[in-house]
Amino acid sequence: MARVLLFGPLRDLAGWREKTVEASSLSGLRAALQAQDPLLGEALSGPGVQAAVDKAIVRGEAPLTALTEVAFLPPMSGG
Amino acid sequence: MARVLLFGPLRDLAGWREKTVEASSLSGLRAALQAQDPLLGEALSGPGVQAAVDKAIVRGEAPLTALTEVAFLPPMSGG
Amino acid sequence: MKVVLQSGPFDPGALLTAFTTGRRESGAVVSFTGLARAEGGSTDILELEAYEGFTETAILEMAEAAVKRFHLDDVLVLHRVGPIAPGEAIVFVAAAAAHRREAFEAADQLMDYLKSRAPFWKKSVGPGGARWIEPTARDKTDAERWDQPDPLT
Amino acid sequence: MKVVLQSGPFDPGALLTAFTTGRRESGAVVSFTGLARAEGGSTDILELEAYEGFTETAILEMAEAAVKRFHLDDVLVLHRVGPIAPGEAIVFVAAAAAHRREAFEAADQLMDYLKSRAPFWKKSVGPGGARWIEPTARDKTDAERWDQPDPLT
Repeated sequence: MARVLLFGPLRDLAGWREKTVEASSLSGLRAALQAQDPLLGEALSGPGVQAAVDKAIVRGEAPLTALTEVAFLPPMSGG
Repeated sequence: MARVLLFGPLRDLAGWREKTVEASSLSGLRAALQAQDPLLGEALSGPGVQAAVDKAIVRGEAPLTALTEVAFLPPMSGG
Repeated sequence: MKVVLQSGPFDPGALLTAFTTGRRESGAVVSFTGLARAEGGSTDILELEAYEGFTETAILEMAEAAVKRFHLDDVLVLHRVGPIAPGEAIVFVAAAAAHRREAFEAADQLMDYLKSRAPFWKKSVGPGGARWIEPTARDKTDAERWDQPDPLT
Repeated sequence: MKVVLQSGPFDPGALLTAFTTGRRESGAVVSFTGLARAEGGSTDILELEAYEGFTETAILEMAEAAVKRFHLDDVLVLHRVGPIAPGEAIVFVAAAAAHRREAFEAADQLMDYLKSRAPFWKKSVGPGGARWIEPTARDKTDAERWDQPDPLT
Protein backbone atom coordinates (compact mmCIF):
# COMPACT_ATOMS: atom_id res chain seq x y z
CA MET A 1 0.00 0.00 0.00
CA ALA A 2 1.21 3.49 -0.73
CA ARG A 3 0.04 7.07 -0.83
CA VAL A 4 0.21 8.19 -4.46
CA LEU A 5 0.52 11.83 -5.52
CA LEU A 6 0.08 13.19 -9.03
CA PHE A 7 1.32 16.57 -10.23
CA GLY A 8 0.69 18.94 -13.11
CA PRO A 9 -0.97 17.53 -16.22
CA LEU A 10 -1.03 14.02 -14.71
CA ARG A 11 -3.46 15.26 -12.11
CA ASP A 12 -5.73 16.75 -14.79
CA LEU A 13 -5.57 13.51 -16.77
CA ALA A 14 -6.41 11.27 -13.80
CA GLY A 15 -8.92 13.58 -12.16
CA TRP A 16 -7.35 13.11 -8.73
CA ARG A 17 -4.34 14.39 -6.88
CA GLU A 18 -3.88 11.92 -4.06
CA LYS A 19 -4.98 8.34 -3.58
CA THR A 20 -4.06 5.30 -1.51
CA VAL A 21 -3.29 2.29 -3.71
CA GLU A 22 -2.67 -1.35 -2.76
CA ALA A 23 0.83 -2.32 -3.94
CA SER A 24 4.05 -3.61 -2.43
CA SER A 25 6.45 -2.43 -5.12
CA LEU A 26 6.74 0.46 -7.55
CA SER A 27 6.17 -1.87 -10.51
CA GLY A 28 3.15 -3.36 -8.75
CA LEU A 29 1.82 0.16 -8.19
CA ARG A 30 2.29 1.04 -11.86
CA ALA A 31 0.39 -2.14 -12.83
CA ALA A 32 -2.43 -1.36 -10.38
CA LEU A 33 -2.80 2.19 -11.73
CA GLN A 34 -2.68 0.88 -15.30
CA ALA A 35 -5.50 -1.54 -14.48
CA GLN A 36 -7.61 1.24 -12.90
CA ASP A 37 -6.97 3.78 -15.65
CA PRO A 38 -5.11 2.68 -18.80
CA LEU A 39 -4.64 6.26 -20.06
CA LEU A 40 -3.01 7.28 -16.77
CA GLY A 41 -0.92 4.09 -16.76
CA GLU A 42 0.41 4.96 -20.19
CA ALA A 43 1.10 8.58 -19.21
CA LEU A 44 3.07 7.46 -16.13
CA SER A 45 5.63 5.77 -18.36
CA GLY A 46 5.63 8.64 -20.84
CA PRO A 47 8.69 10.71 -21.75
CA GLY A 48 10.11 12.77 -18.92
CA VAL A 49 7.81 11.44 -16.19
CA GLN A 50 9.79 10.65 -13.03
CA ALA A 51 8.79 8.73 -9.93
CA ALA A 52 9.79 9.90 -6.45
CA VAL A 53 9.59 7.48 -3.52
CA ASP A 54 9.51 9.31 -0.20
CA LYS A 55 10.66 12.45 -2.01
CA ALA A 56 13.69 10.89 -3.70
CA ILE A 57 13.75 10.25 -7.45
CA VAL A 58 13.81 6.49 -8.18
CA ARG A 59 14.72 4.94 -11.51
CA GLY A 60 13.62 1.32 -11.64
CA GLU A 61 12.15 -0.71 -8.79
CA ALA A 62 11.46 0.12 -5.14
CA PRO A 63 9.58 -1.67 -2.30
CA LEU A 64 6.53 0.10 -0.88
CA THR A 65 4.93 0.04 2.57
CA ALA A 66 1.72 1.61 3.85
CA LEU A 67 3.74 4.65 4.86
CA THR A 68 5.47 5.12 1.53
CA GLU A 69 4.69 8.24 -0.49
CA VAL A 70 5.02 7.85 -4.25
CA ALA A 71 4.87 10.92 -6.45
CA PHE A 72 4.69 10.93 -10.24
CA LEU A 73 6.32 14.05 -11.63
CA PRO A 74 5.66 15.05 -15.23
CA PRO A 75 8.20 17.29 -17.01
CA MET A 76 8.68 20.37 -14.86
CA SER A 77 7.52 23.82 -15.91
CA GLY A 78 10.24 25.58 -13.98
CA GLY A 79 9.49 28.54 -11.76
CA MET B 1 37.99 85.54 -16.25
CA ALA B 2 36.59 82.13 -15.33
CA ARG B 3 35.40 80.14 -12.38
CA VAL B 4 37.83 77.23 -11.96
CA LEU B 5 36.92 73.97 -10.19
CA LEU B 6 39.36 71.25 -9.13
CA PHE B 7 38.38 67.68 -8.29
CA GLY B 8 39.88 64.70 -6.48
CA PRO B 9 43.64 64.66 -5.98
CA LEU B 10 44.04 67.96 -7.86
CA ARG B 11 42.11 69.69 -5.09
CA ASP B 12 44.40 68.17 -2.44
CA LEU B 13 47.46 69.21 -4.42
CA ALA B 14 46.33 72.82 -4.93
CA GLY B 15 44.74 73.29 -1.53
CA TRP B 16 41.61 74.86 -3.02
CA ARG B 17 38.48 73.63 -4.73
CA GLU B 18 37.14 76.73 -6.45
CA LYS B 19 38.76 79.97 -7.54
CA THR B 20 38.17 82.83 -9.97
CA VAL B 21 41.08 83.30 -12.34
CA GLU B 22 41.75 86.08 -14.85
CA ALA B 23 42.03 84.49 -18.32
CA SER B 24 40.31 84.79 -21.70
CA SER B 25 41.20 81.37 -23.07
CA LEU B 26 41.79 77.88 -21.75
CA SER B 27 45.48 78.04 -22.65
CA GLY B 28 45.73 81.45 -20.93
CA LEU B 29 44.10 79.95 -17.86
CA ARG B 30 46.55 77.06 -17.83
CA ALA B 31 49.45 79.55 -18.05
CA ALA B 32 48.02 81.68 -15.21
CA LEU B 33 47.61 78.64 -12.96
CA GLN B 34 51.12 77.45 -13.86
CA ALA B 35 52.50 80.87 -12.86
CA GLN B 36 50.62 80.79 -9.52
CA ASP B 37 51.51 77.19 -8.67
CA PRO B 38 53.99 75.34 -10.89
CA LEU B 39 53.23 71.93 -9.31
CA LEU B 40 49.50 72.37 -10.04
CA GLY B 41 50.25 73.62 -13.54
CA GLU B 42 52.25 70.48 -14.24
CA ALA B 43 49.55 68.23 -12.76
CA LEU B 44 46.86 69.84 -14.96
CA SER B 45 48.63 68.60 -18.07
CA GLY B 46 49.37 65.21 -16.49
CA PRO B 47 48.14 61.86 -17.90
CA GLY B 48 44.39 61.42 -17.87
CA VAL B 49 43.51 64.93 -16.67
CA GLN B 50 40.61 66.34 -18.69
CA ALA B 51 39.27 69.87 -18.88
CA ALA B 52 35.53 70.58 -18.97
CA VAL B 53 34.29 73.98 -20.11
CA ASP B 54 30.74 74.64 -18.95
CA LYS B 55 30.41 70.92 -18.17
CA ALA B 56 31.53 69.68 -21.60
CA ILE B 57 34.90 67.98 -22.08
CA VAL B 58 37.19 70.13 -24.24
CA ARG B 59 40.33 68.90 -25.95
CA GLY B 60 42.49 71.83 -27.03
CA GLU B 61 41.56 75.50 -26.91
CA ALA B 62 38.40 77.32 -25.80
CA PRO B 63 37.51 81.00 -25.20
CA LEU B 64 36.52 81.97 -21.66
CA THR B 65 34.25 84.68 -20.28
CA ALA B 66 33.53 85.77 -16.72
CA LEU B 67 30.61 83.34 -16.67
CA THR B 68 32.56 80.34 -17.90
CA GLU B 69 33.05 77.41 -15.56
CA VAL B 70 36.22 75.42 -16.12
CA ALA B 71 36.70 72.12 -14.32
CA PHE B 72 39.87 70.06 -14.27
CA LEU B 73 39.05 66.37 -13.88
CA PRO B 74 41.77 63.93 -12.84
CA PRO B 75 41.37 60.23 -13.72
CA MET B 76 38.03 59.10 -12.35
CA SER B 77 37.70 56.64 -9.48
CA GLY B 78 34.41 55.29 -10.71
CA GLY B 79 31.46 54.84 -8.38
CA MET C 1 20.79 30.61 3.10
CA LYS C 2 17.01 30.40 2.87
CA VAL C 3 14.49 28.91 0.45
CA VAL C 4 10.83 29.74 0.97
CA LEU C 5 7.67 28.73 -0.90
CA GLN C 6 4.84 31.13 -0.20
CA SER C 7 1.21 31.14 -1.28
CA GLY C 8 0.45 34.86 -0.85
CA PRO C 9 1.85 38.04 -2.42
CA PHE C 10 5.16 39.42 -1.18
CA ASP C 11 7.01 42.73 -1.36
CA PRO C 12 10.40 42.34 -3.08
CA GLY C 13 11.69 45.53 -1.49
CA ALA C 14 11.00 44.31 2.04
CA LEU C 15 12.94 41.14 1.24
CA LEU C 16 15.86 43.13 -0.18
CA THR C 17 16.01 45.40 2.86
CA ALA C 18 16.06 42.44 5.25
CA PHE C 19 18.64 40.62 3.12
CA THR C 20 20.96 43.63 2.87
CA THR C 21 20.72 45.00 6.40
CA GLY C 22 23.66 44.28 8.68
CA ARG C 23 26.04 42.96 6.02
CA ARG C 24 29.51 44.19 6.87
CA GLU C 25 31.67 42.14 4.49
CA SER C 26 29.50 41.75 1.40
CA GLY C 27 30.22 44.46 -1.13
CA ALA C 28 27.55 43.35 -3.60
CA VAL C 29 23.92 42.26 -3.45
CA VAL C 30 22.13 41.34 -6.68
CA SER C 31 18.40 40.70 -6.64
CA PHE C 32 16.07 39.36 -9.27
CA THR C 33 12.32 39.88 -9.13
CA GLY C 34 10.16 37.95 -11.59
CA LEU C 35 6.74 39.42 -12.29
CA ALA C 36 3.70 37.93 -13.99
CA ARG C 37 3.26 39.99 -17.16
CA ALA C 38 -0.18 41.30 -18.01
CA GLU C 39 0.57 40.98 -21.76
CA GLY C 40 -1.91 43.65 -22.73
CA GLY C 41 -4.78 42.02 -20.86
CA SER C 42 -4.53 38.68 -22.70
CA THR C 43 -3.18 36.91 -19.61
CA ASP C 44 -4.38 35.23 -17.26
CA ILE C 45 -3.96 33.80 -13.86
CA LEU C 46 -0.89 31.64 -13.37
CA GLU C 47 -1.24 28.63 -11.12
CA LEU C 48 1.96 27.29 -9.71
CA GLU C 49 2.08 23.88 -8.15
CA ALA C 50 5.01 22.61 -6.08
CA TYR C 51 5.66 19.29 -4.37
CA GLU C 52 6.01 20.38 -0.78
CA GLY C 53 9.22 19.15 0.80
CA PHE C 54 10.61 17.97 -2.53
CA THR C 55 10.62 21.33 -4.32
CA GLU C 56 12.31 23.22 -1.47
CA THR C 57 15.00 20.54 -1.24
CA ALA C 58 15.70 20.73 -4.96
CA ILE C 59 16.00 24.53 -4.83
CA LEU C 60 18.14 24.36 -1.70
CA GLU C 61 20.57 22.10 -3.57
CA MET C 62 20.73 24.65 -6.39
CA ALA C 63 21.35 27.42 -3.86
CA GLU C 64 24.06 25.45 -2.05
CA ALA C 65 25.84 24.73 -5.32
CA ALA C 66 25.72 28.43 -6.21
CA VAL C 67 27.10 29.47 -2.81
CA LYS C 68 30.03 27.11 -3.32
CA ARG C 69 30.67 27.92 -6.97
CA PHE C 70 30.42 31.70 -6.66
CA HIS C 71 31.81 32.05 -3.10
CA LEU C 72 28.63 33.71 -1.91
CA ASP C 73 28.10 35.11 1.56
CA ASP C 74 24.38 34.36 1.39
CA VAL C 75 21.43 33.46 -0.84
CA LEU C 76 17.69 33.91 -0.53
CA VAL C 77 15.08 32.34 -2.81
CA LEU C 78 11.40 33.05 -2.33
CA HIS C 79 8.95 31.48 -4.77
CA ARG C 80 5.21 31.89 -4.98
CA VAL C 81 2.91 28.89 -5.29
CA GLY C 82 -0.81 28.84 -5.98
CA PRO C 83 -2.69 31.40 -8.11
CA ILE C 84 -0.76 34.50 -9.20
CA ALA C 85 -2.39 37.55 -10.81
CA PRO C 86 -0.80 39.65 -13.60
CA GLY C 87 1.62 42.24 -12.18
CA GLU C 88 2.32 40.22 -9.04
CA ALA C 89 5.79 39.01 -8.16
CA ILE C 90 6.39 35.28 -8.71
CA VAL C 91 9.96 34.85 -7.60
CA PHE C 92 12.67 36.73 -5.73
CA VAL C 93 16.32 35.71 -5.69
CA ALA C 94 19.06 37.60 -3.87
CA ALA C 95 22.78 36.82 -3.78
CA ALA C 96 25.39 38.51 -1.58
CA ALA C 97 29.10 38.30 -2.32
CA ALA C 98 32.30 40.22 -1.64
CA HIS C 99 32.40 41.42 -5.26
CA ARG C 100 29.78 42.16 -7.86
CA ARG C 101 30.69 39.70 -10.63
CA GLU C 102 30.08 36.68 -8.39
CA ALA C 103 26.77 38.12 -7.13
CA PHE C 104 25.55 38.79 -10.69
CA GLU C 105 26.54 35.38 -11.99
CA ALA C 106 25.01 33.58 -9.02
CA ALA C 107 21.63 35.31 -9.33
CA ASP C 108 21.68 34.79 -13.09
CA GLN C 109 22.47 31.08 -12.79
CA LEU C 110 19.95 30.49 -10.02
CA MET C 111 17.22 32.07 -12.13
CA ASP C 112 18.19 30.01 -15.18
CA TYR C 113 18.06 26.82 -13.12
CA LEU C 114 14.82 27.81 -11.39
CA LYS C 115 13.12 28.64 -14.71
CA SER C 116 14.06 25.39 -16.39
CA ARG C 117 14.79 22.81 -13.70
CA ALA C 118 12.94 23.61 -10.49
CA PRO C 119 10.10 21.19 -9.67
CA PHE C 120 7.13 23.40 -10.41
CA TRP C 121 4.14 22.79 -12.64
CA LYS C 122 2.68 25.95 -14.04
CA LYS C 123 -0.74 26.46 -15.60
CA SER C 124 -1.93 29.55 -17.39
CA VAL C 125 -5.68 30.08 -16.98
CA GLY C 126 -7.51 32.60 -19.15
CA PRO C 127 -10.62 33.17 -21.25
CA GLY C 128 -9.28 30.69 -23.82
CA GLY C 129 -9.00 27.94 -21.23
CA ALA C 130 -6.10 26.48 -19.28
CA ARG C 131 -2.77 25.20 -20.51
CA TRP C 132 0.31 23.76 -18.86
CA ILE C 133 3.50 25.69 -19.53
CA GLU C 134 6.86 24.14 -20.25
CA PRO C 135 10.27 25.80 -20.15
CA THR C 136 11.01 27.68 -23.38
CA ALA C 137 13.88 26.71 -25.64
CA ARG C 138 15.64 29.85 -24.43
CA ASP C 139 15.14 28.82 -20.79
CA LYS C 140 16.85 25.53 -21.59
CA THR C 141 19.81 26.99 -23.47
CA ASP C 142 20.21 29.71 -20.82
CA ALA C 143 20.48 27.03 -18.14
CA GLU C 144 22.95 25.00 -20.19
CA ARG C 145 25.38 27.92 -20.12
CA TRP C 146 26.14 27.00 -16.51
CA ASP C 147 26.53 23.26 -16.91
CA GLN C 148 30.23 23.63 -17.72
CA PRO C 149 32.30 24.33 -14.61
CA ASP C 150 33.06 27.90 -15.65
CA PRO C 151 31.63 28.83 -19.04
CA LEU C 152 31.85 32.61 -18.67
CA THR C 153 35.29 33.14 -17.20
CA MET D 1 14.52 56.58 -16.35
CA LYS D 2 16.03 58.32 -13.35
CA VAL D 3 19.55 59.15 -12.13
CA VAL D 4 19.93 60.54 -8.62
CA LEU D 5 22.98 61.64 -6.60
CA GLN D 6 22.23 61.66 -2.90
CA SER D 7 24.30 62.69 0.11
CA GLY D 8 22.49 60.72 2.83
CA PRO D 9 21.87 57.00 3.43
CA PHE D 10 19.13 55.23 1.47
CA ASP D 11 17.17 51.99 1.79
CA PRO D 12 17.66 49.75 -1.26
CA GLY D 13 14.46 47.86 -0.51
CA ALA D 14 12.33 51.00 -0.56
CA LEU D 15 13.81 51.86 -3.97
CA LEU D 16 13.12 48.36 -5.29
CA THR D 17 9.53 48.42 -4.08
CA ALA D 18 8.88 51.78 -5.74
CA PHE D 19 10.63 50.67 -8.94
CA THR D 20 8.70 47.39 -9.17
CA THR D 21 5.23 48.53 -8.15
CA GLY D 22 2.70 48.95 -10.93
CA ARG D 23 4.75 47.29 -13.70
CA ARG D 24 2.33 45.34 -15.86
CA GLU D 25 4.53 44.42 -18.83
CA SER D 26 7.98 43.97 -17.31
CA GLY D 27 8.62 40.36 -16.43
CA ALA D 28 12.03 40.95 -14.90
CA VAL D 29 13.59 43.45 -12.50
CA VAL D 30 17.26 43.09 -11.60
CA SER D 31 18.74 45.25 -8.87
CA PHE D 32 22.29 45.77 -7.74
CA THR D 33 23.18 47.20 -4.34
CA GLY D 34 26.79 48.12 -3.69
CA LEU D 35 27.82 48.29 -0.04
CA ALA D 36 30.91 49.75 1.62
CA ARG D 37 32.73 46.74 3.08
CA ALA D 38 33.96 46.93 6.67
CA GLU D 39 36.96 44.69 5.83
CA GLY D 40 37.37 43.44 9.35
CA GLY D 41 37.50 46.92 10.85
CA SER D 42 40.46 48.09 8.74
CA THR D 43 38.25 50.43 6.68
CA ASP D 44 37.49 53.44 6.75
CA ILE D 45 35.19 56.16 5.66
CA LEU D 46 34.76 56.51 1.91
CA GLU D 47 34.40 60.00 0.56
CA LEU D 48 32.79 60.27 -2.82
CA GLU D 49 33.03 63.45 -4.80
CA ALA D 50 30.95 64.15 -7.90
CA TYR D 51 30.86 67.11 -10.27
CA GLU D 52 27.28 68.22 -9.87
CA GLY D 53 25.46 68.51 -13.19
CA PHE D 54 28.29 66.80 -15.07
CA THR D 55 28.24 63.48 -13.23
CA GLU D 56 24.47 63.00 -13.52
CA THR D 57 24.62 63.76 -17.24
CA ALA D 58 27.38 61.21 -17.80
CA ILE D 59 25.43 58.53 -15.91
CA LEU D 60 22.22 59.44 -17.71
CA GLU D 61 24.00 58.84 -21.02
CA MET D 62 25.11 55.41 -19.81
CA ALA D 63 21.55 54.64 -18.71
CA GLU D 64 20.07 55.79 -22.02
CA ALA D 65 22.52 53.64 -23.96
CA ALA D 66 21.60 50.63 -21.79
CA VAL D 67 17.87 51.19 -22.30
CA LYS D 68 18.41 51.18 -26.05
CA ARG D 69 20.84 48.29 -26.20
CA PHE D 70 18.94 45.96 -23.86
CA HIS D 71 15.39 47.08 -24.75
CA LEU D 72 14.66 48.05 -21.17
CA ASP D 73 11.34 49.27 -19.88
CA ASP D 74 13.05 51.40 -17.22
CA VAL D 75 16.27 52.12 -15.33
CA LEU D 76 17.03 53.69 -11.98
CA VAL D 77 20.48 54.69 -10.75
CA LEU D 78 20.97 56.15 -7.29
CA HIS D 79 24.51 56.97 -6.19
CA ARG D 80 25.72 58.27 -2.86
CA VAL D 81 28.11 61.23 -2.65
CA GLY D 82 29.91 62.56 0.42
CA PRO D 83 31.11 60.46 3.36
CA ILE D 84 29.96 56.82 3.48
CA ALA D 85 30.41 54.56 6.51
CA PRO D 86 31.23 50.82 6.33
CA GLY D 87 28.11 48.72 5.78
CA GLU D 88 26.21 51.56 4.13
CA ALA D 89 24.90 51.31 0.59
CA ILE D 90 26.87 53.30 -2.00
CA VAL D 91 24.97 52.61 -5.18
CA PHE D 92 21.68 51.11 -6.32
CA VAL D 93 20.92 50.18 -9.92
CA ALA D 94 17.65 48.63 -11.11
CA ALA D 95 16.71 47.54 -14.63
CA ALA D 96 13.27 46.40 -15.79
CA ALA D 97 12.75 44.44 -19.00
CA ALA D 98 10.28 42.04 -20.54
CA HIS D 99 12.69 39.13 -20.03
CA ARG D 100 15.36 38.36 -17.48
CA ARG D 101 18.48 38.07 -19.65
CA GLU D 102 18.20 41.69 -20.81
CA ALA D 103 17.60 42.94 -17.26
CA PHE D 104 20.62 41.02 -15.92
CA GLU D 105 22.94 42.20 -18.68
CA ALA D 106 21.81 45.81 -18.38
CA ALA D 107 22.38 45.99 -14.61
CA ASP D 108 25.70 44.20 -15.02
CA GLN D 109 26.88 46.58 -17.74
CA LEU D 110 25.69 49.69 -15.94
CA MET D 111 27.62 48.66 -12.84
CA ASP D 112 30.75 47.92 -14.85
CA TYR D 113 30.55 51.34 -16.48
CA LEU D 114 29.73 53.11 -13.21
CA LYS D 115 32.65 51.44 -11.40
CA SER D 116 35.23 52.32 -14.02
CA ARG D 117 33.95 55.28 -16.03
CA ALA D 118 31.53 57.37 -13.99
CA PRO D 119 32.89 60.80 -12.99
CA PHE D 120 33.46 60.23 -9.28
CA TRP D 121 36.57 60.74 -7.18
CA LYS D 122 36.76 58.43 -4.23
CA LYS D 123 38.93 58.75 -1.17
CA SER D 124 39.39 56.16 1.55
CA VAL D 125 40.04 57.75 4.95
CA GLY D 126 41.29 55.64 7.86
CA PRO D 127 43.79 55.48 10.71
CA GLY D 128 46.61 55.09 8.16
CA GLY D 129 45.66 58.36 6.41
CA ALA D 130 43.73 59.14 3.24
CA ARG D 131 44.25 57.80 -0.26
CA TRP D 132 42.54 58.32 -3.58
CA ILE D 133 41.15 55.16 -5.15
CA GLU D 134 41.37 54.28 -8.83
CA PRO D 135 39.40 51.63 -10.73
CA THR D 136 40.97 48.18 -10.35
CA ALA D 137 42.35 46.27 -13.32
CA ARG D 138 39.32 43.99 -12.98
CA ASP D 139 36.95 46.97 -13.08
CA LYS D 140 38.55 48.02 -16.35
CA THR D 141 38.47 44.61 -18.03
CA ASP D 142 34.90 44.04 -16.78
CA ALA D 143 33.83 47.27 -18.46
CA GLU D 144 35.65 46.40 -21.68
CA ARG D 145 33.44 43.30 -22.07
CA TRP D 146 30.63 45.63 -23.12
CA ASP D 147 32.55 47.81 -25.56
CA GLN D 148 31.83 45.44 -28.44
CA PRO D 149 28.27 45.77 -29.71
CA ASP D 150 27.23 42.36 -28.33
CA PRO D 151 30.07 40.52 -26.66
CA LEU D 152 27.99 37.97 -24.77
CA THR D 153 25.46 36.86 -27.32
